[in-house]
Amino acid sequence: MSEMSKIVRTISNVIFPLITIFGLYVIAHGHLTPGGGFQGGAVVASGCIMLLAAYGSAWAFERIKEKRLTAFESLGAVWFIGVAFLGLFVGGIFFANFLVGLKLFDNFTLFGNIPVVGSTLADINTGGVLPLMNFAVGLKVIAGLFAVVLVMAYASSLKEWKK
Amino acid sequence: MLSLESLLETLKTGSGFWNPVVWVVAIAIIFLLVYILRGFGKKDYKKETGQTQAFLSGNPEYEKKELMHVKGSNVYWGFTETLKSVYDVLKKMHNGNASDYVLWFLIIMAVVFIFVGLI
Amino acid sequence: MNLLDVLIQHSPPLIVAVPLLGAFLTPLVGRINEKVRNIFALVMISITGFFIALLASDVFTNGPRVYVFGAQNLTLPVVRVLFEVDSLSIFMAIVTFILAFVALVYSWSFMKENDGLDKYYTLVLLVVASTLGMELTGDIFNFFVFLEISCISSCALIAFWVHKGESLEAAFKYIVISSIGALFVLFAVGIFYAQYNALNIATLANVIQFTFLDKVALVLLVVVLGMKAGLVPMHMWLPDSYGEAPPSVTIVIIGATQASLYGVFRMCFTLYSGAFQNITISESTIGLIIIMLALLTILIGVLMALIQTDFRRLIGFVAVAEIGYIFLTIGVGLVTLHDPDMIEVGKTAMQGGIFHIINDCLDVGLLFLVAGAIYYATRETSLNEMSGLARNMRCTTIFFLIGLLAVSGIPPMNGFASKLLIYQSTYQLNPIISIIAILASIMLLAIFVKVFYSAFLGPKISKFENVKEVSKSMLIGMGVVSCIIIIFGLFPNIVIHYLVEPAVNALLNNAQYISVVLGGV
Amino acid sequence: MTTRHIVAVLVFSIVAVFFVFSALMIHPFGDPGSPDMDNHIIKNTQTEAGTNNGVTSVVFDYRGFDTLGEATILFTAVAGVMMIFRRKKR
Amino acid sequence: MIYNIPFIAVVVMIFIGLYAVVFRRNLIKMVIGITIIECGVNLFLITLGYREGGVAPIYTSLPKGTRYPSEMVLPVPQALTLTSIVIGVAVLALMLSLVMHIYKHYGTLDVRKIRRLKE
Repeated sequence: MSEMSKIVRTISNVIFPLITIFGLYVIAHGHLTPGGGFQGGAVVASGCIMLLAAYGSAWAFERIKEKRLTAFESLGAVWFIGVAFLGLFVGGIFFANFLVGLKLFDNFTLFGNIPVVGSTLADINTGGVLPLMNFAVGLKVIAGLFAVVLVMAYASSLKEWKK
Repeated sequence: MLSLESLLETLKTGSGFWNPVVWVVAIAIIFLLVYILRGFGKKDYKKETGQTQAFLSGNPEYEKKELMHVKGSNVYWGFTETLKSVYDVLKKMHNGNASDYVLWFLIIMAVVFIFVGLI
Repeated sequence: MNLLDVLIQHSPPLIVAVPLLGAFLTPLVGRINEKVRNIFALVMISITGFFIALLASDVFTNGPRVYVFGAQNLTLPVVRVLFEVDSLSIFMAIVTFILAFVALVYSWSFMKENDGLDKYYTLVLLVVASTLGMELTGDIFNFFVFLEISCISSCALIAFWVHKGESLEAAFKYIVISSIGALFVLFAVGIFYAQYNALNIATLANVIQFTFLDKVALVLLVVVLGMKAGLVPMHMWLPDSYGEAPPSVTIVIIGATQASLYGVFRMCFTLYSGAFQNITISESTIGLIIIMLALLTILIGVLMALIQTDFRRLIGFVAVAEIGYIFLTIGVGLVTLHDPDMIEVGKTAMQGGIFHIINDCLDVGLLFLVAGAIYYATRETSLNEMSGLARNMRCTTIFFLIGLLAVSGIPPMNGFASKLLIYQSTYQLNPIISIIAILASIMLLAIFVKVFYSAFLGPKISKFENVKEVSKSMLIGMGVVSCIIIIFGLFPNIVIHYLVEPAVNALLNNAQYISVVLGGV
Repeated sequence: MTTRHIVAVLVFSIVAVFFVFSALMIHPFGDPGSPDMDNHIIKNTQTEAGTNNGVTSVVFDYRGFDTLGEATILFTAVAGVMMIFRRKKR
Repeated sequence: MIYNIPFIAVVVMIFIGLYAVVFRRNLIKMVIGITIIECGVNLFLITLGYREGGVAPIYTSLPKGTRYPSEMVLPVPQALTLTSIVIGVAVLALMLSLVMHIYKHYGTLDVRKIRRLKE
């Protein structure tokens, strides 16, 4: 993909932070509202892909190394399975939701409150390990989808592919 | 757990049996037979003489080794020639087209649907 | 509760989670050093093997074991994913472990000169994890998920040599076929969910009714899993992909294929057995269809293998024929097991079939390893070009001879024992079936005699003057498989008594499988 | 119309008949009866999983192992694409 | 009968996809066909979970007076569909990259010409 016109670049510059914030909101509130790690990650990744389309793949490829992206993806996957292993070591069973109702200090709970019917968006400190898993999956999806599109776009812009 | 007796047990299948000892003995006997037969061979065999030449119905052996090579696809020439009609069908079936692979899948699904679904 | 009990209790999820963790960590470990990465992959597989051995020692004595993810106790209705491990599952897991271990040892020097090895080891670990997951799971949607993982990772491995157009073509065909198949499996899962509002295999087996929808789901599952295992005429992807994948991973992909076969066993004999008890005619019908297709599989596999000129593609067709023998036993089992007079025949057939799974993996795997060794030494795959290799590659020739004898069912190799059981049981059902099976077995011998004659014997041509024996890790890999083949061949009664019979009994004891989950409901 | 077309049309129609019949035999749209599993999840999602969102509780808690498989699939696909587009070391 | 129209739509989508896979010759169109089949199956799962007049199974800001569980749609099919969608994305990415490389090696996207592996 080659570079697009200045109008497109400027507008995508303006929109990109909004898309990113919306995606991060969807990831962070995955246990309260529709959405979650996958959906929010896809939103953020599509924002990144918009920048890629506007500025051209060569521009993006100079700045972002796909090895770093795959390392982030591995990190997300390890984080996810690590939470599952924590369930084994802390909660005694693989994939146990060990944070629900777990009092860490006096009254402080990490995502451990139990919600009641009629609760609102303010109850973000609920869900047990679900927010942690949402963040892990979100990181994974952002890095993974962006890496796939980046590599494919860069390969298609190389000279050896154009015959 | 595993004991020596269980290792040497006889497996009965109803129409035959299997015992490792029998096989070990059989293999030993075969090796002995081969060794004895080898003893009957000529003692005056010498390397690097005319004796090592292959006998090709009296024709001389080619100097170039590549000419003596029987290719893999020529080995069962007669068999494939006899079954040519079968192989023509089979070759037509394996045409390497990815769409046809899916079509074969659907054909089998339809056949099994008819037999199973209508009973 | 001592440590061993705790380890055994938690080993079902760890068997899948450890290779998965290894796969996630391999790209990070690969940044350190190549040797560290190889050792890391081997260590991960060895830990998996340790857990498999622990679990096997428990399951073979105490019966099936259930592990619920995320909850201490099992509650009804079953909402959580659970693993249900019986003797058949653990038998398949042992097979997968042996193949994976051999493949990793073999790849050490075989893949040394390739690039992109971080991804290679990641994908191998993923195939192994997904195969184990398919074999241990007790949830049908989970089965679908692992089926997809194995499909995607095998596809990527088949395309590993991207500079060759053929391997890309094979990978594309494989993914088209298997993704469509997996989608139909998902459709069948949806049908089950719509009718019984359950996704657990034991729950479903308890309530299944054999309505029209169940028939549709049965056909979808059997046809798709048969296709993934290579049933004729849906086998065409199999020689393509086996022939073009790197030979070091073909042996792992064989394991993934056998997991689909395990799926057919599980669907026919566990999920639908309750339904078949009332309606025996359907069981016989589907059994007869499977017997027909299996005979076709054996014949076409053998006939096509005879005319191949590419060594690895030839072995691919032989693998198709070997799959046919196992399907034959599934068919015989379905036809005979409801009949009180013939139940012994069915049991013998099932023993032969399940024993043949491990024999098939080892024999065909050994032949692929030999083909890989020849490719490594000569960079040649066509049988027309090979000649006189036995002079320089002595060990490889011996391993090839062992594989040849084993695959064509000649005593005292392992192929004989399982094939004897298969011939005997099919003979009691119908003599013609067993005659065809024996003839095909003779043809298998003929095929490999051709390979032996043209590739290993013959004059030493100038191209191969300087061919050397392959390196040690490859010889160790082939040697391990050969040793297992000879041991299994000499002492088949041990294997049948300690591994195969419990697996068959667990498979046929459907009530136990259900009651372990539902508590004797 | 070649033979392939005729066979394909025949096969498509047979399979389609079975699929349409199975579509008609599933419970009516919008009336899944009394689903035990789902009712259990809806009732217990707040106490067991500690979350308000029923779908997320299924995805990450009740069927969390499926989601691990799903994450693995994405990981596999990225690894596969990276492997296919790899460039030689120099 | 009339209530099952969404399920009929599922079957129609599956068969449109199968048509594209079997009869189209362009590899990209075959990939699109597979994606359509997958969309059909996803639609099937999501329609299974619908309850007449139901709301999403989320307690955050739940409308007043909603009876649960009888007025909430089923959560499990939605989770299954989520899994299935991600699987579809992964398969699509892999297939498209394979198609790109096949075009590089073969110079064509016609499925009838991409068959070096046959017989």
